[in-house]
Amino acid sequence: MNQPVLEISGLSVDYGYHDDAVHALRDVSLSLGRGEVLGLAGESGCGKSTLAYAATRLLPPPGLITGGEVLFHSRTGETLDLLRLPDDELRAARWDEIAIVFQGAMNSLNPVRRVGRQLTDVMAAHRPGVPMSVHKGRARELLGLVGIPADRMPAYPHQLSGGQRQRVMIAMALALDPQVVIMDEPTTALDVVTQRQIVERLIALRAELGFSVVFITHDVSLLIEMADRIAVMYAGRIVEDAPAAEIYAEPRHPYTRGLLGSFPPLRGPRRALSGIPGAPPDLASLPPGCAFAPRCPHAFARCEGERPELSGGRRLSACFLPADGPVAAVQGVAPVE
Amino acid sequence: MATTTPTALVTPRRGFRLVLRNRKAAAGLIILGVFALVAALGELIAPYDPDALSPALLEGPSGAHWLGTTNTGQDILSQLIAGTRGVLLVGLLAGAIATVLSIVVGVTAGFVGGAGDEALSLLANVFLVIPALPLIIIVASLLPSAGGTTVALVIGLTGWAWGSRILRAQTLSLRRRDFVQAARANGESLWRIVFFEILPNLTAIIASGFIGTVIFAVLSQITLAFIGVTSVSDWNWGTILFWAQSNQALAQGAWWWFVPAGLCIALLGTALTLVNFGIDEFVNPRLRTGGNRPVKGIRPRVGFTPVRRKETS
Amino acid sequence: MTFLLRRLAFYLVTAWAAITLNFFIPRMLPGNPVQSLITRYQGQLSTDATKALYALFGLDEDTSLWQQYLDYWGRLFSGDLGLSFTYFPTPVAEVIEQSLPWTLILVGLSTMVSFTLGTLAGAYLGWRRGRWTDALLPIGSFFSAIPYFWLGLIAIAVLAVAWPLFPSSGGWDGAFVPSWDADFIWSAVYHGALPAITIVISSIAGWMLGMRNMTVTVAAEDYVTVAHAKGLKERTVMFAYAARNAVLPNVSGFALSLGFIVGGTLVTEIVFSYPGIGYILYQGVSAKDYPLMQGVFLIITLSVLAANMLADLAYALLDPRTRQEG
Amino acid sequence: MAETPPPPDDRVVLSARGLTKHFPVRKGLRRKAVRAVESVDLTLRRGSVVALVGESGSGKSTVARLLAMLHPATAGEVRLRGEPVSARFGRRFRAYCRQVQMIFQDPFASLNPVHTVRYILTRSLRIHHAGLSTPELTARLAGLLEQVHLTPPERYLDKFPHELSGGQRQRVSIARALGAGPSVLLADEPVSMLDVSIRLGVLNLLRELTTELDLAVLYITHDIASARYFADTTVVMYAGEIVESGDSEAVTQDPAHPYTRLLIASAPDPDRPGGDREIPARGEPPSLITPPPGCRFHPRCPQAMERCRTQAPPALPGPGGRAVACWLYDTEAPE
Amino acid sequence: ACGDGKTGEGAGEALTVGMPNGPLANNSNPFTPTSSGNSLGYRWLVYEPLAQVNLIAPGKPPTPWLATKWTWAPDYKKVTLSVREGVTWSDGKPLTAEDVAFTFTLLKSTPAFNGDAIPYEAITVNGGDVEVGFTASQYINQGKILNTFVVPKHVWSAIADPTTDTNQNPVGSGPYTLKTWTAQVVTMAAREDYWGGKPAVPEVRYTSYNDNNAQTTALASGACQWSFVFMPDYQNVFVAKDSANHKLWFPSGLGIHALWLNCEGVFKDAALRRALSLVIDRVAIHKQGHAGLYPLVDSPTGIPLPAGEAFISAKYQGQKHAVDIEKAKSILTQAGYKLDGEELKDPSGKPVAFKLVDPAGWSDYLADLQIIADAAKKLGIAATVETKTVDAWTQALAVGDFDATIHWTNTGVTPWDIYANIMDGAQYKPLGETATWNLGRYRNEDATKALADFANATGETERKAALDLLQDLMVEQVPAIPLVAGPIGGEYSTKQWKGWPSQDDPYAMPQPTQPCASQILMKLTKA
Ligand SMILES: Nc1ncnc2c1ncn2[C@@H]1O[C@H](COP(=O)(O)OP(=O)(O)OP(=O)(O)O)[C@@H](O)[C@H]1O
Ligand SMILES: Nc1ncnc2c1ncn2[C@@H]1O[C@H](COP(=O)(O)OP(=O)(O)OP(=O)(O)O)[C@@H](O)[C@H]1O
Ligand SMILES: [Mg+2]
Ligand SMILES: [Mg+2]
Repeated sequence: MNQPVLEISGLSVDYGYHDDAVHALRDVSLSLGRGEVLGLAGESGCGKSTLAYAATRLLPPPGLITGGEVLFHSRTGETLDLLRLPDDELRAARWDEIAIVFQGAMNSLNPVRRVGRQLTDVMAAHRPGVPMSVHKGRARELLGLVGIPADRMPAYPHQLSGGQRQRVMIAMALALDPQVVIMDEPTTALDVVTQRQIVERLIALRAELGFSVVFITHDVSLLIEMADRIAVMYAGRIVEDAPAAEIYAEPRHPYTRGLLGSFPPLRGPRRALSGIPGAPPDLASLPPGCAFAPRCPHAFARCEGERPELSGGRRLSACFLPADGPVAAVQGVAPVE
Repeated sequence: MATTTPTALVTPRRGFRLVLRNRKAAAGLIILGVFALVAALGELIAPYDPDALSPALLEGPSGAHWLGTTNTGQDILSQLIAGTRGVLLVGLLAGAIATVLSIVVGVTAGFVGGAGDEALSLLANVFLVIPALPLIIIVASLLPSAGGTTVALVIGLTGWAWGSRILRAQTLSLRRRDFVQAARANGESLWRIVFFEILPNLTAIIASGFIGTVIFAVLSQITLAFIGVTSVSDWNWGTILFWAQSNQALAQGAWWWFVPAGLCIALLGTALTLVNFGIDEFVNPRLRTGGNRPVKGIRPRVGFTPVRRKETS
Repeated sequence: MTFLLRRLAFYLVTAWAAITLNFFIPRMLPGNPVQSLITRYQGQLSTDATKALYALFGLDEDTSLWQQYLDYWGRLFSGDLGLSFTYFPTPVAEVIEQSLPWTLILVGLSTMVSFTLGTLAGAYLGWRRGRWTDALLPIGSFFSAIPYFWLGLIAIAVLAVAWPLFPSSGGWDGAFVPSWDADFIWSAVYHGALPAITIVISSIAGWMLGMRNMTVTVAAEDYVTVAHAKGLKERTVMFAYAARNAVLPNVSGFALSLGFIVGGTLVTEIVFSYPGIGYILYQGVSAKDYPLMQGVFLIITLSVLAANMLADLAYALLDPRTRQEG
Repeated sequence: MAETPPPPDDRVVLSARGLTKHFPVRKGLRRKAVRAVESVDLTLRRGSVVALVGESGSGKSTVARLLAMLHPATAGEVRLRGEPVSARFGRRFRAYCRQVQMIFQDPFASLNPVHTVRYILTRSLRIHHAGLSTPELTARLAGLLEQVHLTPPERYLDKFPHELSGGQRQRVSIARALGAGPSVLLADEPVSMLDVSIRLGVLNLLRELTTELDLAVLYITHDIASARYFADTTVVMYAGEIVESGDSEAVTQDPAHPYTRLLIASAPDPDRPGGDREIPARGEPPSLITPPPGCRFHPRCPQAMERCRTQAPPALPGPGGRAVACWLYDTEAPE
Repeated sequence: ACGDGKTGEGAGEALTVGMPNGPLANNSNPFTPTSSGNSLGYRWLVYEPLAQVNLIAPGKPPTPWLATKWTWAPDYKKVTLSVREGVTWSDGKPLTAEDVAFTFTLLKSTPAFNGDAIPYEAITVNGGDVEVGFTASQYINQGKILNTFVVPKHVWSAIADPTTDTNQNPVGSGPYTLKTWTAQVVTMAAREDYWGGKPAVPEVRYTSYNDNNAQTTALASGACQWSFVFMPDYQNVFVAKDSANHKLWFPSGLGIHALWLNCEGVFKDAALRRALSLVIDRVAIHKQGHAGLYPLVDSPTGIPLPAGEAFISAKYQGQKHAVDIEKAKSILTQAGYKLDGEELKDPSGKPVAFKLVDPAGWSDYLADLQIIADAAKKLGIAATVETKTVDAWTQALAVGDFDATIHWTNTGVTPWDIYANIMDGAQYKPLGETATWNLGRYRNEDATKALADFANATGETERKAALDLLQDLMVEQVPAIPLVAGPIGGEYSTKQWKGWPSQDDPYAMPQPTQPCASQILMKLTKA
């Protein structure tokens, strides 16, 4: 985990090409260690998907990358600057090195192509010269890996259930033995039973194959359970980045706290839920200071005028509050009754 | 916050502004405006009485007759100007009739479902199956005199089937939308659901269908006038072409008699199509070519996001 | 299966309704074939002939409309379309048989060419959205808004008369008798070239614009982005993912337009003196030739229905989602 | 959240007995049916919240729509204060709507994008309270919005749904339902699409309304933890049938039915003891067209017995006064 | 098109005849007006008339053809025909009097074929002669009877129902036989054994174009060499393309196009009719409305010249119609009309206005109407042009629901057809009832009597007196306003073949669909 595979630094993204553009990502830096599961959390619309797409230049129009770098360090020691690669090299690197499972598997599979074809065509594109029969064998193997009988190869996407489709996508992501797998909310819209099946399969495969995972969701409880490290985003920035257990035990950023205080625990004593007051910010016109300040219970004058930087060594957070000041004080996982 | 606004479900008010902001649609609207103005002013700006004969027989464009004259010495520019009103009125009237019919049939079919749907779909299908132009010719000859209104009526009465099919499909999907169910659960009556919940959501499709029908009506009207089925006593561009053709203007080398009317039709059609682009792009935000100004150095592409580094971010 | 049976029943009812309309609409027309014939000759045929013509056409007996309708169905089931008035006493079937192939070949081929080219161009334009190629859209819409006859006549004036590259009329060179020999076929192709080109020019833009919009819509679908993310070749993404899905809505439009071929060619045939069924129908209409109108309408109705069924089938073939399992 | 004593029976507002819904579908040659809901009994009482949980496609929304009379039921009956209801159109349906209102699952889909908040709420008031004068109406509108904490009302009245956040929309939906002055609220996954933070606000609001207005609420959700927090009773559905029902705390903390256990074990939970990661069951949800014979859960059940394959278990009394549809709780038959 | 310089068999030699009649069906039944044989006119190359009647010179005796001689009974109730000898059918069998008698019998017994409604009586064969009797005087129909074509008995007697036979292998006595029939081109091959000798033109191709434009284009390019088609500015469009060879001649017979006035409606008053007639410029109508192709009718009697030269009464000999607005105005003033500012008011003070109506799409008539409306305005009459569908127009005319309209008259070998069509009281029907002729509802006992007298008279003087009276009525009462004559014309090219009928050699009608087609083809020689 000491040597990163993916290093994102200063990444900024706009939607729109003009002055009225939405600045969806601002100066985001993040690194992903080898073999690590990095959870990316944050409320809806804070830019999680944007980050995933921008890292591989897959943002649809009117997306525009306005700055930053995405460096990929391969196992062989080369370093690729993904944002500067020419088209064909980027094409070659995609999926081979970094695979993505997109939000909503329903739409990720071409509805008019057989699942098997969609699995083999990516192999054929990256491994030309290898006979088709080999690809087919591999595709069967992959489906087995995610628990789908190999005889579903000739099925069309609509003939599979949502969970099955999601697993096909995961199988596809692993087809070329990539080093990084980015998963954008792979389990929303699935019920908890299926969700758990998929997540557990993924963790097992990670252990087996040794790839790194970026796992995006706004379901914090799921992340805490499965991720090694969690980065929390708010309004296009990362506000906290720390190991999962530590974030849960001791959140530093008031937003993270609010997040953790918003979901009821399934087990254990009932506790009061704090929630986060106010509404999410408008990305097109953010306040000059800390974006969370208007909703923050601890905001003070400085927060309004100045923007806190992400800092703090191993446990990064972007807040002017002292690391164990008021936050610790309001930390009220206090049992009710 | 809403990253996925369902298509076609944007408020009309905002929609109109969006359509206007679209450059293609704006160009179309400007051309339409010019035609509308000419149609409204008509005789006022026509240099001559379009019917008046003169001794200048079949003369090419000149200072006196900007677009030349016919073989009986009538001024072609005046005919063109006088004909604009007929073309626009028939197009709009036919479009309106067909649109109303397609709404009535399509929305009802989509909304009631079951046997009523089958029957109405059948009706629409029969109208689709019977070829439009011959049907129009037949119906036009059913009536004693095929003047502008008649033609509009006939085109309107025969040209609604396509639109109704599309509206039916849309209504079917809208009917299942939660907000319709919600209105029902809230206790709204059926007719209110149809008129206040479903119809407003079809505005863009209806508008686009209306414009499509207007184009169809204009072309049909002109074709009918050209083959001499309809009355040639009211001036429209088709009548000009009819006279040009029956006097073999092209064979006589009198291009000025034949070409301008055709270009006007094409221009009007283009303008309408451009407006339709605007509506399409509004209904389907994916068709929008981001923003209204082109941006140098940025080529929006699916699959390869452009990178434009600003030194400061 | 029930699905297919229901579709079939639907088509049968549509066919019945259309054919019934086809029977009644012409009869609602004022005037009659004899009067039309006399009028057409404008004095060259003496009015004394009126009585003779009534006798000739067998219109001197009175049968109720209902009886005629029953007779019509009776004859239809025995494959008899009756005798045409315009071409009396040629059977309607013969008139149709003689003109239909020309229409089918000319308009059928040009529709297919226009569909194929338009679809390909549309896919390309949609794919290359946001570049200079977008300027082709207004140009395309201009061409699609030109009245067809106008384009045809200008084409004749320029390419057949002023600069005689093409023949101006007819389906083949009068020196030949239709047969399957190379000369005749070449002559037919040569005569068909100009009408075909004009049809393609005026209809290609419609397909192009539709396909372009669909491609743009589909290109923004997640599975296309996934295809990019998979690092597939651009061509593969464009054809196998974007165009393949974008073409689906065009397919039913195409099938429907195939059905309209039979009826929609009137203007082409007038302008190019082409021996097709559209003009026959036009003549039938102006001559109050009920049997001929009915016959042609029947053909059109059946072909549109057949095209619709084909579209249903093609759609099911192309789009696995509509296929039923089990 | 203080424990309330078990409410007496005169608090029952809406009850369903043997509610069944089969959706006809065509598959291949034969007509078949999706057996979406099979003989469901449900009781809603004033001032209390009943949570309905279960996996995707288990028929939860269908139950809600059946209760709202939006679908005709295949079998079974719905009683409002003991009176059977049947009207699906016209005045009598409207009268029913006044009593029973539904909040739809998706806040993005259930508000017509072309109408303003004012229109939506005005309609709800006008339908059910004929003859309101304009000042009265204005006052009522403001009251509704305040009730759902959309204050100041003027800021929201003339907004279109797309100008509101998800949580705000959800609250407009609730206001619309409240506008009718109902005694029963059917809330179908009112928070599934929302962020954790907004989610909390909506749920607190619902709870508040239940106590303040003495409403009966059916709360459908995937989020079992929230059921624990907000509902008095929790009902678990699997493949169209109720498999377990009882006090929320009991059902979530000590699930009795094997499916409920699977469900609770699968729910993400940061507090989960490290070793407890083993999931008791695997496999795919069953087809509702040809549901498995006997207990519908038996193919996935780790404790399935021979009897489960053939006989469907009735609701049996389980631990803590719960009803559990599982042969494991059959005390009569020795096994 | 026909022969774009490409050579089929004998193509260089072939004469291409075109007609703008649209698609055809394979039907060579000469009796049905709907057959391609009739529509294109090639039936006349197969079936020949008893005599060639020249409608453009009705005063001249017909040219004997299959009959070498004919004698009319003085009361015109019987004709004796001597059948030409040595004529063979194209299948080699001889043509006899039996065939002629069979043909007349066929016409008599088949009302569907008796298009001229001739009241046949006894038909007898007398050696080489055939005697045909009639129930009434056939003076006015003599041309039609002599124009009867003859069909072979041995073929036609075997046909079960001649009315529904398409006669796809016609057997006739004419100079050509049908070689091939295709929808676009009908090819006729010259007969070696034709009684008049082998024709010089070895092959004649009949082509049908879909409209006048296509036909004109073909004529102009030389692709087609003989036709009868309306073309605007023929000089420019056709003749100028090859002025040495491209010729056209549009003579007329005794049939006209006139402006019919509703004598029981707006035009009850003869003064108004006369005044209107006086302001209409016939030359403008001839030139602008009909592109100079429909012959000018400038005799005030409405009889086209020179065809009707022999019939014009002494009184109107040499008289020409001329526009005279002043005279028209004075006629109106005398009759009590008043010009109120720009508006003409009738004696009762009502403004005079009328509608001119003709079918939509009939561009020449409509152009005429424009000219007429323009002229009427000069009298202060508000005239408007309206169009109806053909059927609505036909219907309106039949019941008299119109003010004024352009319509044609029948063509005959005497002016009787013209006058009878316009003013025959025997054909009078009150407004609202369906009339075939006398569409203007003109009622005049003298006219009715004169028309009957002319048809039934046995002596020339009686006829002359009757016709003179009719001409007087026409000029003074103006029951309709004659505009142009019905042309029996043709465009042809002398590039390959010469010998066409022309102004200088008016031996036959130049229209290819007339019976004289065989007569013309026998005259053609290589240019
Ligand atoms: N095409 C676009 N034009 C303008 N703004 C956009 C566009 N796409 C996304 N955005 C904005 O960018 C921001 C980030 O969006 P993104 O999809 O990355 O959010 P997310 O964190 O993935 O949310 P979710 O949890 O809902 O998936 C949002 O505020 C969104 O409104
Ligand atoms: N109109 C319908 N026609 C056919 N089948 C239907 C229809 N509506 C629902 N179903 C089926 O009925 C079953 C139950 O659906 P329902 O929507 O009630 O599930 P749910 O429990 O609400 O699921 P979710 O949690 O995903 O909302 C599903 O299998 C669904 O496919
Ligand atoms: Mg996202
Ligand atoms: Mg649901």
